[in-house]
Amino acid sequence: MSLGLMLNKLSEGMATSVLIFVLTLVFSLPLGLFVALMRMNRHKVLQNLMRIYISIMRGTPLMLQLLVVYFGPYYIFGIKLSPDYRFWAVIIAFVINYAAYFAEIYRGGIASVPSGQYEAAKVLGYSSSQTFLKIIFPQMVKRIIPPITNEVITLIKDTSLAFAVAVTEMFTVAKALASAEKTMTAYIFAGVFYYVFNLIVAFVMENIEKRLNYYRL
Amino acid sequence: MSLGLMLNKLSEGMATSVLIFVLTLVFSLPLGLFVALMRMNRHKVLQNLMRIYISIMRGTPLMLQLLVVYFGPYYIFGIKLSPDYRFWAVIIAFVINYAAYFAEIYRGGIASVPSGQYEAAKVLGYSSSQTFLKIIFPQMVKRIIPPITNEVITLIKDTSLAFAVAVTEMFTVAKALASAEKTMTAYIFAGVFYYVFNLIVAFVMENIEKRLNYYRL
Amino acid sequence: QADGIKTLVVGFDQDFPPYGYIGEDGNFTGYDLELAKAAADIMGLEIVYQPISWDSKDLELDSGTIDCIWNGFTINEREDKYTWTEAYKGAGQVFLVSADSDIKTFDDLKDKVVAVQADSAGLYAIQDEKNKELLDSFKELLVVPQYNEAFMDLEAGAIDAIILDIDVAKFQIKDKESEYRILDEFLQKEEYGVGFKLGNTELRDKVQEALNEMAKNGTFAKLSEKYFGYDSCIMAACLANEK
Amino acid sequence: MEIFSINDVRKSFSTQTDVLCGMSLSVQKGEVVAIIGPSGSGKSTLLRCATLLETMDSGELVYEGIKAAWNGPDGNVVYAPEETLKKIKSKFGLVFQNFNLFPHYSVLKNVTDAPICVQKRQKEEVYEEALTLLKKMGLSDKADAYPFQLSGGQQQRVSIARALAMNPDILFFDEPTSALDPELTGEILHVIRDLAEEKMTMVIVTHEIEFARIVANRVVFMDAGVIIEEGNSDKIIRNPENERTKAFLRKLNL
Amino acid sequence: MEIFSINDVRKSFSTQTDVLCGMSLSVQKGEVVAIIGPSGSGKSTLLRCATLLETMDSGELVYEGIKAAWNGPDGNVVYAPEETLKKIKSKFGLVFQNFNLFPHYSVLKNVTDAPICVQKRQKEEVYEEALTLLKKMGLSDKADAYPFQLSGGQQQRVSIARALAMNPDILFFDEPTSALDPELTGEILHVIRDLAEEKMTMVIVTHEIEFARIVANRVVFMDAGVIIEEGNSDKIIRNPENERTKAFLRKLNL
Ligand SMILES: Nc1ncnc2c1ncn2[C@@H]1O[C@H](COP(=O)(O)OP(=O)(O)OP(=O)(O)O)[C@@H](O)[C@H]1O
Ligand SMILES: Nc1ncnc2c1ncn2[C@@H]1O[C@H](COP(=O)(O)OP(=O)(O)OP(=O)(O)O)[C@@H](O)[C@H]1O
Ligand SMILES: [Mg+2]
Ligand SMILES: [Mg+2]
Repeated sequence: MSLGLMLNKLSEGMATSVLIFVLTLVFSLPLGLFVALMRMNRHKVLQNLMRIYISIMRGTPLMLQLLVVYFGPYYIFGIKLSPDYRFWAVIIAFVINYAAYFAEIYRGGIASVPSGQYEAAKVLGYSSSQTFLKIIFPQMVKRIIPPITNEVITLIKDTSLAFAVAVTEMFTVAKALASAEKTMTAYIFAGVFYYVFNLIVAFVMENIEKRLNYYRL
Repeated sequence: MSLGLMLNKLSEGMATSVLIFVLTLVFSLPLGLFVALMRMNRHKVLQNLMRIYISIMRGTPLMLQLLVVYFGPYYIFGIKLSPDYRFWAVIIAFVINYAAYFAEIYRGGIASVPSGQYEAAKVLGYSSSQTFLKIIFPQMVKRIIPPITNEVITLIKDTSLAFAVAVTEMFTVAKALASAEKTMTAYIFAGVFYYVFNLIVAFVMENIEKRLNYYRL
Repeated sequence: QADGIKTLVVGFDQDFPPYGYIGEDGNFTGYDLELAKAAADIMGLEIVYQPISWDSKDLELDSGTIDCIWNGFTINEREDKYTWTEAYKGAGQVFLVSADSDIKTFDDLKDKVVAVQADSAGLYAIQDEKNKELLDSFKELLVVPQYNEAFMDLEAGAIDAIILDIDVAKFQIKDKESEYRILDEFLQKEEYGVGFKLGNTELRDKVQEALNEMAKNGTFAKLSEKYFGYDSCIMAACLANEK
Repeated sequence: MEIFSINDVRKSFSTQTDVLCGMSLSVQKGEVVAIIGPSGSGKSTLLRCATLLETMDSGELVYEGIKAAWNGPDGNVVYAPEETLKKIKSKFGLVFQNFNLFPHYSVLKNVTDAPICVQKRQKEEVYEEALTLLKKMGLSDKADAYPFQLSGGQQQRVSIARALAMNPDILFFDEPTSALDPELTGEILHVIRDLAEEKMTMVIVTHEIEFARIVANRVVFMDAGVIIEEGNSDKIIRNPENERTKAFLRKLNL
Repeated sequence: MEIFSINDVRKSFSTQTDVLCGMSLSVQKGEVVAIIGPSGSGKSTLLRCATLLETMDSGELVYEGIKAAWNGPDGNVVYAPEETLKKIKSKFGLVFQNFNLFPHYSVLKNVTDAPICVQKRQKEEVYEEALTLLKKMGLSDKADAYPFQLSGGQQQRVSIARALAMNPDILFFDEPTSALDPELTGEILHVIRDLAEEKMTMVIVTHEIEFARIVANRVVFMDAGVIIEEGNSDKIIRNPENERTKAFLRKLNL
């Protein structure tokens, strides 16, 4: 197989991987925040509901969750699966899984903002949502960049799990090419791709971290 | 296959999984701290070395790292591999990989301890290691429990990657049993095992978190 | 849509040359995939190649997202778990060793480390009751995730032999015949068929009919020659042809 | 007109019981009340209960006739519904003992954000007012600085400006001059006096007796969670009747 | 004997230049020096440079004849090697303006930890001394409390006790009485006076002029990063010569 063709094949897989990555972040970062807030809510019921949700999402393999989200509608409700659903099942499973991890990071970040900040906001009349969005959230972000980066980087690699429901992303393509060609070339390209992807993510996150250094805690 | 035999087989796998889990934590938690401290060191060389180390560890798949650690000695140095080395290769690869993730979490935690704490310790004459161990570390721990829990829980699931160098842990056993029997029984047992393992970890971590609530930031 | 009415959705493992893999032109190809295409043409169905994760093959088949598994799929030990076509290819499990190895017969495998791929026909063969003695004579049976790693292990000297499918073995050591050697004796002979969801005899029958047609018109002989260098078809229709 | 009253308030912490033991305080419109008393006597806790930062164990809290909290039939304190509390919150302001500035906002933003976002006032108007306030506080050149770049006294002045910018009906100060030099104390005094002339109602916890005497109409002397003595500030400070008050004030003359 | 001197120190921050512009201060053994001056004049920055928390841009820093920093040939400041600095660090103590207590240590541990771990002193002895100190500060019942459970004044007293427990040769105080009531101010005054009698050398930044006058042998008046006037405390405070000092002190009489 020509190198050009191989790269072409790989880049199709890359597009899928990147799409999964971007969509997962776009939805799970806000969803995680929402979960974290409910987890820290005073209502015990809501709190425990979120505790269970987080426990299930973190406590079972993502691959299993993928299978459940994709095959669930058929096995539970007898709905016939459309091929388009494969991709969306991946997105749904990734989003609800990552939201749980992000939620816990947010929770740690929120808890480490000193109580004086809440009190100052309360006395100034900020509503709880304003307090959160304007006062707590920005200070939390500064504290949680490194663990968030960890998860985001894990996500890059987790995209390869999408193949559990036969969505052929980057890594699957590389594996297939490697075994067809009996050479490591495809793997090397895949490795470079992952590594560069990671470098970009790390670079972006480090920049955000630096930007937030304009103030000190 | 009788249920008893199945459970027997699974429990052998469990023992391996748990051993990998425990050994990885025992070594990577302190190693990560060490890496974080070097990463935050004033010496630019050390700092950049750690930056590269973290970037490689997080930027390449753990499975690849496993293969390199296991096969590296032969392919690079021509050392004949002993079968015992498989298990230790897994531990080494897991430890150096997880240390990188933990290091970044520590770094975030350390950075969010207010500078006044360092100043107070400095003026009181604490050496930098005392300052770190007695003043900064305990306050950091309180802030990083949730993201550490995230990684520890990911580790539980990552133990299944050990199979990349043919160490048969829990999940591999379950998979083999499931496809041999074409029933889900083994998977269900595996799922329950993972879930309970996760619950225990989450419970322990939540307890530590509660214990640390005796003071406020 | 996998309904077996307009389309024939074939589930296969794309990492499994020469049965199913990515060809020189970047499209899926392989012995089984070409057979499937020929069968679909005969049935007047549109062929859809659906690469699947081997771990999810049962879920895919049961939920109807694929019509069949057609992928060097061993019938032995799985007889009553799928609805099968007639076996169309003979194969078997063999031992692969380094060219300079002193292992010549099964007896030489005593106290050796032998590797086999997880969830493979080779693994089930060696774990079968009738091979218990042989298995017990090994120093260790190592289950590896992929043959790739087994080959690396063999090269690194961590293992002494690999159990694998004869055709996979031949494909893997192509151009490297001086480095590897296949033991003459088969560990187990086995047969490949096309697997359908248990009870889906309707589609199975249609495919079987097409296969019989292909046996008659020489498609089998031609494709088998192309991929294996000999006519490997063992279906009754093929054998009848020869006579 | 009574702007604020807290009646028979009791408050204990798990590790320190009876921080407030049934004290009452009522403030009329335009009054400036100074609260003095030894460290740990519960002054900050009183302000925190009054500003809803701490819940009382029992007692009544009223702002301009609207009840924020009262004793329920079972003796436990009942707080008004969220909506009422929200209305009440707009009536008071608080200057914290430890500032609690927002570290991620510049000085100007610390002062202007709440008026703009909470009170929905015109941006231009708020900025103008804030700059005037900062100038009054001698902080004109610090408008764009961040809290970590300020000296202790500068931080304290920003926090006072932040509270004043909200134009509350009643302002609580927890030691507004503790980090200020005498020069600035004098200036803050002017600010507070001006406010008093504009009929701003204020409750000021302070350790500076002279400051209390000059700025307050009424002085309240607290000890161990109760009011020991209260009255006209000149009278209390110059001629206290209670022995405890006398002992406390005697230390003034170092 | 000269215990401490800082000479011609200059310090700028990126956002605020010339916070210290070439000022010098020398302290003899047993002397108590009070530094007064308006907010933002650089008092805290001076203490931070003296206690090695901030590096000077240029200048010389000497403790008991040992140089901690000096101007290198290229005009840039050079600090002594780590080992020398370590020795020097054991000579001084600092009480912070914003306390900086260790939140995860109880009051007693805050006070005893450094003597035990840094100075390697006997546990029993340190505990005994610490309890005596806490008693002096009126904190006997707070030994087991955590900082977040303390009032502002209580936190400040703990931070003073923590510095005193180290028995330094020279003690720097950054507004030690800013959160204290007059009663406690009086008590801290006694503590500091006792220390002065034991020939403890002290440098105290304070806003309480009376406090400065009584406790200090010498008063230094700083403004805008330079010393405007210094001398005998009675003289400076009662009869200042410089116009700026006069203006500053005039505000004292509110
Ligand atoms: N969160 C808390 N938990 C436990 N005890 C507390 C808490 N807050 C305050 N206290 C205790 O309540 C008492 C009164 O504290 P408060 O802060 O009201 O004193 P204060 O009069 O403001 O003193 P200061 O003048 O020193 O600021 C003190 O003994 C203090 O230790
Ligand atoms: N980290 C910093 N970055 C920028 N500017 C700073 C920093 N620290 C202090 N400054 C500025 O330096 C000047 C002197 O500050 P310093 O804290 O020394 O004042 P001070 O005399 O102690 O005042 P106060 O009596 O209010 O405590 C102030 O204008 C302050 O804004
Ligand atoms: Mg107070
Ligand atoms: Mg200062």
